[in-house]
Amino acid sequence: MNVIFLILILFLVGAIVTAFAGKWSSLLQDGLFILAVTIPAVLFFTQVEMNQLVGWTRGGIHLELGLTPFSYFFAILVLLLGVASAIYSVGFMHGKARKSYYYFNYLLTIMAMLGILFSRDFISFFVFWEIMTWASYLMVVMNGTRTQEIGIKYFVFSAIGAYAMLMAIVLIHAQTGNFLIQDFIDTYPSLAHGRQILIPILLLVGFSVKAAVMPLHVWAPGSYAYSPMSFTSVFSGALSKMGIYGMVIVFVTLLSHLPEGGLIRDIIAWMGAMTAVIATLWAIAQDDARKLLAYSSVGQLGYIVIAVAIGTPMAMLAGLFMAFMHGLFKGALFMVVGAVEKQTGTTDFTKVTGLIRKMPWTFLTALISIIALAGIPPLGGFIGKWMLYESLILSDHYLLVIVAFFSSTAAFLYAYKFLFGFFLGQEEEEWADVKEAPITMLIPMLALAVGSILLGAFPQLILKPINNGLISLGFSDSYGKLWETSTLFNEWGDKVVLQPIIYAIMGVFLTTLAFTYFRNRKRTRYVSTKDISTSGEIPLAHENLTFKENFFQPFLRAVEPVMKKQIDWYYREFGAGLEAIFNFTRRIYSGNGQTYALYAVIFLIVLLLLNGNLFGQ
Amino acid sequence: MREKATTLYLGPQHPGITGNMMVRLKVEGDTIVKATTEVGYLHRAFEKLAEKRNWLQTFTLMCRFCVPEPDPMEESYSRAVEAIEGRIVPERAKYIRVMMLELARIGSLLLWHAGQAGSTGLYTVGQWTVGDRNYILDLFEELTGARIYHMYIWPGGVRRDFPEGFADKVLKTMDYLEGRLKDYDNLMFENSIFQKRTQGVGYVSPKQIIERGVVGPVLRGAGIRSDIRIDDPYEVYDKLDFKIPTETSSDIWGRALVRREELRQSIRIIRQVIEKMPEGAIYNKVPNPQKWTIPPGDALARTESSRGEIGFYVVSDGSNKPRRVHLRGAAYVHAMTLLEDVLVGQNISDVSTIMNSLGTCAPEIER
Amino acid sequence: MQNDSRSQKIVDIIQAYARRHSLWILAYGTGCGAIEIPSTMTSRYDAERLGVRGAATPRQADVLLITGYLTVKTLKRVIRVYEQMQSPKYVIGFGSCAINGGMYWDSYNTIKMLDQYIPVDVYISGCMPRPEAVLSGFGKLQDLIKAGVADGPKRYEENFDWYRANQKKIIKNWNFADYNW
Amino acid sequence: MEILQYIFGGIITFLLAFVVGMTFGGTRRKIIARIQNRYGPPIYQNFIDAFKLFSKTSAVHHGAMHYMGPAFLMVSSVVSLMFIPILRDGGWFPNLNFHGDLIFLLYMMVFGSLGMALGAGQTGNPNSAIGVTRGLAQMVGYEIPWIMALVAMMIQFHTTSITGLMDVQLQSGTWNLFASPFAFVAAILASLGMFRYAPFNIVGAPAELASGPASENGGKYLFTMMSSHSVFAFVKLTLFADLFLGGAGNLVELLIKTFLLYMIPVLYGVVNPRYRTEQAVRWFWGWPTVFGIIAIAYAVWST
Amino acid sequence: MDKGKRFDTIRARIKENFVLSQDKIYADKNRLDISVSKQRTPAILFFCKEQLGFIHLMHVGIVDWIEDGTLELVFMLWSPTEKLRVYIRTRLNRENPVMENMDMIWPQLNTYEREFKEMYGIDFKGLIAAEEFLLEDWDGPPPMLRDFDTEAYAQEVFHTRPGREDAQDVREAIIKRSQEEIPDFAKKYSRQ
Repeated sequence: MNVIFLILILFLVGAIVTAFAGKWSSLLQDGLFILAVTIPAVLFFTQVEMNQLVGWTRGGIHLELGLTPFSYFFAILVLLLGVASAIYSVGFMHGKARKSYYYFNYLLTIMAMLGILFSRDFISFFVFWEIMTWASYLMVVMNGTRTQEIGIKYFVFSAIGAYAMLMAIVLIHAQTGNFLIQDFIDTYPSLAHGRQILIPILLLVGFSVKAAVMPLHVWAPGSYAYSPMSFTSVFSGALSKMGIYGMVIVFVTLLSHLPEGGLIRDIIAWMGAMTAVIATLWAIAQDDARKLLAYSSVGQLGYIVIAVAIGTPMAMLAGLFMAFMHGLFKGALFMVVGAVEKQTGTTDFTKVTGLIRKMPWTFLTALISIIALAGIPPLGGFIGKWMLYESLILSDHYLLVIVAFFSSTAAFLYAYKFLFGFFLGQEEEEWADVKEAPITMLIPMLALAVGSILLGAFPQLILKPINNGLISLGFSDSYGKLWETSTLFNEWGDKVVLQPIIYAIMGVFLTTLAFTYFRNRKRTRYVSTKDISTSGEIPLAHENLTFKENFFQPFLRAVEPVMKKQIDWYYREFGAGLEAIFNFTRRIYSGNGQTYALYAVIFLIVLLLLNGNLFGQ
Repeated sequence: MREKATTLYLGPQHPGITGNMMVRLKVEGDTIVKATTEVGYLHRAFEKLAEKRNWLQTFTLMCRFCVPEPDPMEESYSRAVEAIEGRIVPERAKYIRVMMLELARIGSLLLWHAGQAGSTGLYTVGQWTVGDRNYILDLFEELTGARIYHMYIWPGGVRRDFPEGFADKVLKTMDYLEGRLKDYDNLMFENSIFQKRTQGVGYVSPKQIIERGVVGPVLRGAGIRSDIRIDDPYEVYDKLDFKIPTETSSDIWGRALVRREELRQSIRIIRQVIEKMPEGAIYNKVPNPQKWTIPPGDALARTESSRGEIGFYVVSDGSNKPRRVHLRGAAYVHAMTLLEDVLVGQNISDVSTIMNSLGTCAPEIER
Repeated sequence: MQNDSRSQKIVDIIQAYARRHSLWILAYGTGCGAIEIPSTMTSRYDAERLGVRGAATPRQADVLLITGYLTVKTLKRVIRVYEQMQSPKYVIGFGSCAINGGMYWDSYNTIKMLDQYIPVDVYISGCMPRPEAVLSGFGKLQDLIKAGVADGPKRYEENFDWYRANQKKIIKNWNFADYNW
Repeated sequence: MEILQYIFGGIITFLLAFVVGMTFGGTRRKIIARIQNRYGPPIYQNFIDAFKLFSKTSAVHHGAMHYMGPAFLMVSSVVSLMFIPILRDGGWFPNLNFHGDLIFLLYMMVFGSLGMALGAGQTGNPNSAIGVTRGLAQMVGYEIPWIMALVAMMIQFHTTSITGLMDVQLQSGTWNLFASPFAFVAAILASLGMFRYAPFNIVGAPAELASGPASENGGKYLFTMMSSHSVFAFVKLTLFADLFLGGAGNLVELLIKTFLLYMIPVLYGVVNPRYRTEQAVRWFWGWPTVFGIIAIAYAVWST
Repeated sequence: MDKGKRFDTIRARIKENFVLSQDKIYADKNRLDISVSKQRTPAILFFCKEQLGFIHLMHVGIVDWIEDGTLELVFMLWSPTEKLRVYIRTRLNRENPVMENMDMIWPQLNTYEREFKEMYGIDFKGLIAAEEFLLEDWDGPPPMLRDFDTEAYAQEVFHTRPGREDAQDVREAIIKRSQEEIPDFAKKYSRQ
């Protein structure tokens, strides 16, 4: 049996076995679960060879699976996060209900993502895509909180994406006669102009939903926030990148042949930019860590979309590097939230406070990941941001730089809020006996944080696979030009050398820290956070000294006249529209078999019309 | 159970507070959702101590009631005592008293300039005005021998006549001050940032102001022309020509404009006083303070200070000690209840500005 | 450094110089004497030329100015503020009220002797002390620092129990954390 | 050996920046005092203050971040300093200016705010947290015109490195102040916010927040923060001199240029009260941003 | 006199509605004194404020008449239009001072009542305010009552600096200490 099949089947078998193992022993189930992730992962990294295709034909349809260098890069991300999050899940799900359900869907999701990356034909691609969607949907509704609203949003938007994609696939089949991706790419330049525009747009709609590009991002905040945190780190860190994966392929292979390709790319880049800005502003306004990170994920995906939409070699490198970094730090941050949720029972900033001395390692993870998120050197986040800005300036997208930089600076606000919200501030009585998270949760978190540090010093570890993937997609070898040993170049010849930066930062940091720590060490005493200068007054017991409510009100008040109206309008209108869609879907899924049949007929008619003379031959 | 809103303590040790008092602010974001004033940090029990002191010893206590301008306190106490006893004050003393009161008003308004500007971060004006206030204090010093607590206006008149050339010195100081006012205008009142910080902030509705019995520039800033100097004239104010400025906006800006104009009117009054002042005695001598008894009776003497009316209610039971001296400061009625209302919904940045604008003076509540 | 007494001496001299030429006073107008502080700090008297300037919070301040009488309620805050200050720290008692209660000598709510409750380095007499007197008080404090006798924190530490007993005698509800030295 | 050279040069540069920054701060106090009709402290007063803070014999801490906040602040200023050319030919200040570019510097310079904010957060003082929210909001405000000015320069001269921008001025013989005047205006207006003098001293506004994030920091922490601020002032001034005034060939030139630049925020600050936070942020998105857009348009048009 | 006439009308209008225990006009001092029982006080205050235009409460004086066993409250009203004063006096039993809360008539009465409650122990029924006003952790009797001896309390509680208690002539002490002569100008103020 081919190793690719083996991996997928192992996942599937593992999912089923793990799900049932819970009946006998919880410990056995945990062990099986970890094995079910790690064994295929090890198999993948040791056994799978590049560009090795497996295909078979059934009923006139030829299906193919294989690994390209480009999907190899995404597979690294998926498996890395998959394994880390799986170990974390064991700790996180300990003692929680519906563990089997969780494990089953988790494994299924990982399998589906790998399946997508393996797929070399549209049918298997679509099938895995749908498995991924369904499995993650089941995760979103798992907690049972606000399932109606959140689940249906996710479902509806996924359905929109799926239909768009399905339509594209049908159109493609009509053109090429088979479902092979490569065949379609080869025939694409010879298609009619209308088709040439329609098919990529339909595909992009499908991918944009997963990548949460505005205006198709409405599902994302809720779904990220309300699925179990251990899963969200995969959901936001890896699953959303499947959209990026698809988008890059569309951009590179299809739109580059199209005269209007530049325009479409620019539009998508601007959509990404608006996503970044608006989601960032919304993230600033959140009081719940899960929602804050959810909006932040949408915003960060916005940058990635900007980068891949611009599509110069350096922007592509930047986008994919940021995608990987986002997987690392956002995965870690969601794990942090999960740890806090597990230990305190809530993720509300206004409730939890001052955990730094209770959960120091969790705080360390959060600190490193936040620094990476904010794009501060020397961590990996900076390298992505640097390449993004340089490529935007060099490709004459001046306003995009400003917008991207604005949301990147504004991201500092929610980054600070996240750290301050949980870990800093007053240490309150009610959280006095909070313990550090269990070791199974700490290790994956810290591992991801270490990854962020590592990529700051040695970005070539991941830039090289990215470059290989891009070469396989037909890009020139930008690796050699843009990246020499620990030096970032742009095409104007400006450079950033990483080693001196790291040495300088570490040197100054440690020196100053040593100074502040050792100066008067003996006469420096620890005082509790209650002993602060409260203007001489003695605080009463019930008085709250941590500033949490309406945290960034002055900033939000400043952006109010510029943004508030639009955000309000946007969300009100969109909310109203959404409600209409919900009502509509409720009617669609009426449970009446006859109606379903009717829909099928309507859908077929639409397809036929589209396939027919509507767009010309 | 922990409260939702954050508690901020404005005072007692805080650069933004106007005196030794505390405002307990509950904030959500930048907005104040609840404000509670707490006083009592300065309670020295003057009124209690007055029980054991004779009429003149009490006088030295009473001028220490609220420190920015002690002269209206001296004036009120003296006038209340005179009213019960029926003691006549010589005409010249009345003019000198008016001059003292107006000089004190100028000094206090200059200090207010410093507070109001400093609370918005404009320290230069504060440095200038407090520096220029020293010239007023120099005049006090020359006339009375003290910078702050003069104990100069006392029952029966004033304690000392003008030294030689003093009137000219006063006029010269007034000329100097009038020249300086342009500088303050340039930096403070014509500064667009100061205007932005004050216009529309700290609004109190005129209805509320009347209900609460708020007095002084706050009342006049709400468009009500009310001033003890005109409504219930004392000393020689009815013989002098001056205007009572009013503004209708009832915000910090309006009150600031009122005070700005009052400073100019005070300079005008002082010039008139110097001009019209008659020669003659300055003091209707009181007997030996230990034996000085005052017939039974009570009186309320009100004086318009720079912060509003100050009332002294003095009761005598016929002995050589006052039965009761009860003080009513300008800020007594509004410093707590009104401040608590006004601050709700305001920005944290504006608390200090509002307190300065309302003329909150903690010792007037506590005594 | 510890053994080399000469270099230690030089460091000590520089330290003493820096300490006496950089006195940050805590912005706490405890009593009516606070009215002369603006005059002292501003243009005519300009205490900043001596290195005296205001500090907003006790952690940053060097000098605690007790400007006049202290009521029992304020004393409680003053003790808290004093204990939050970082040593070396100095206390200046300002005006007659701080020395012996002044005219409030028989008041039931003001303390009469400040040095019973916190260690005082310099008293400035007067009601009010004029700005010149305040400046000379600062000068006196500078002399004391130079002579090395302005050791309030040390006295407080050594006689901590005595001070605490005095404080607790008049402050009935001691609802803040005890100071651990 | 190269590393030793860098360390040695770094220390010298730091000392220079410390001394110059402190002296400038003292000069500022003197100038303000003179405007306020006062004699003012000696211009070396800041050194005395700093040494006094350094020699405080006791300190408190509220936890690990309390130590790390000032350290982060120091990292921001000193590392930025090391990546900025002090003189055109390096000379005694062999720093790392060929190893980083403007975008790196942008991030390095904002890093201090975030680091200090974390340190302030650990203290648990609500004033600190409020000050931090104000500071971050203001930062988002002034970063917009600032990045616009920088992007305009980058577009106009086709380089993102500071040394590149200095070379451009050397070759053309004109300062960038004249070559791209709008960028200069936008950058200078943004710098008003960076220096945090009035009217943008909203972070530690004493009458409102009792010195904000620094509320709980005295002694050694305040010393670190004070040195860092001084160094950072020098960093900003040198950066402006490098970008717009052609850099400096020798120390005297550098001091004159930086001092003149320093006078802009100082003198603007003396006569103005403080903005409220949202007013300040909006101010930066008004005229400064307009100038920034004009600068970009001018740069696109002129290339 | 015109003022007297206006006072007469005011007194007449008050008398139409209320029974007064005593009243007196001091026309030269612009004031009309009215004494009422404490039960009628809120009503008459309200009447004066709403009907007669005495909208400004200048002050509320309180006097402890320990000999009579009463506490006298004096509400001093001012009419900005008439420019006249009305003093409304009422007496409370000193042993058990109880009165109705009146801060709905003038909100500033809230502050006054809080003070009187703390300083004189007057119980205002229905007053909503914090327990403590000026005194913190005070466990003694209401301090402003005349039978509270502040000097004895101060002597007992506070440390007093020596040299104060004998109230000696300071000049003599100075002479003794420093062998100085009293300057001539100062001699006439000397007690001898």
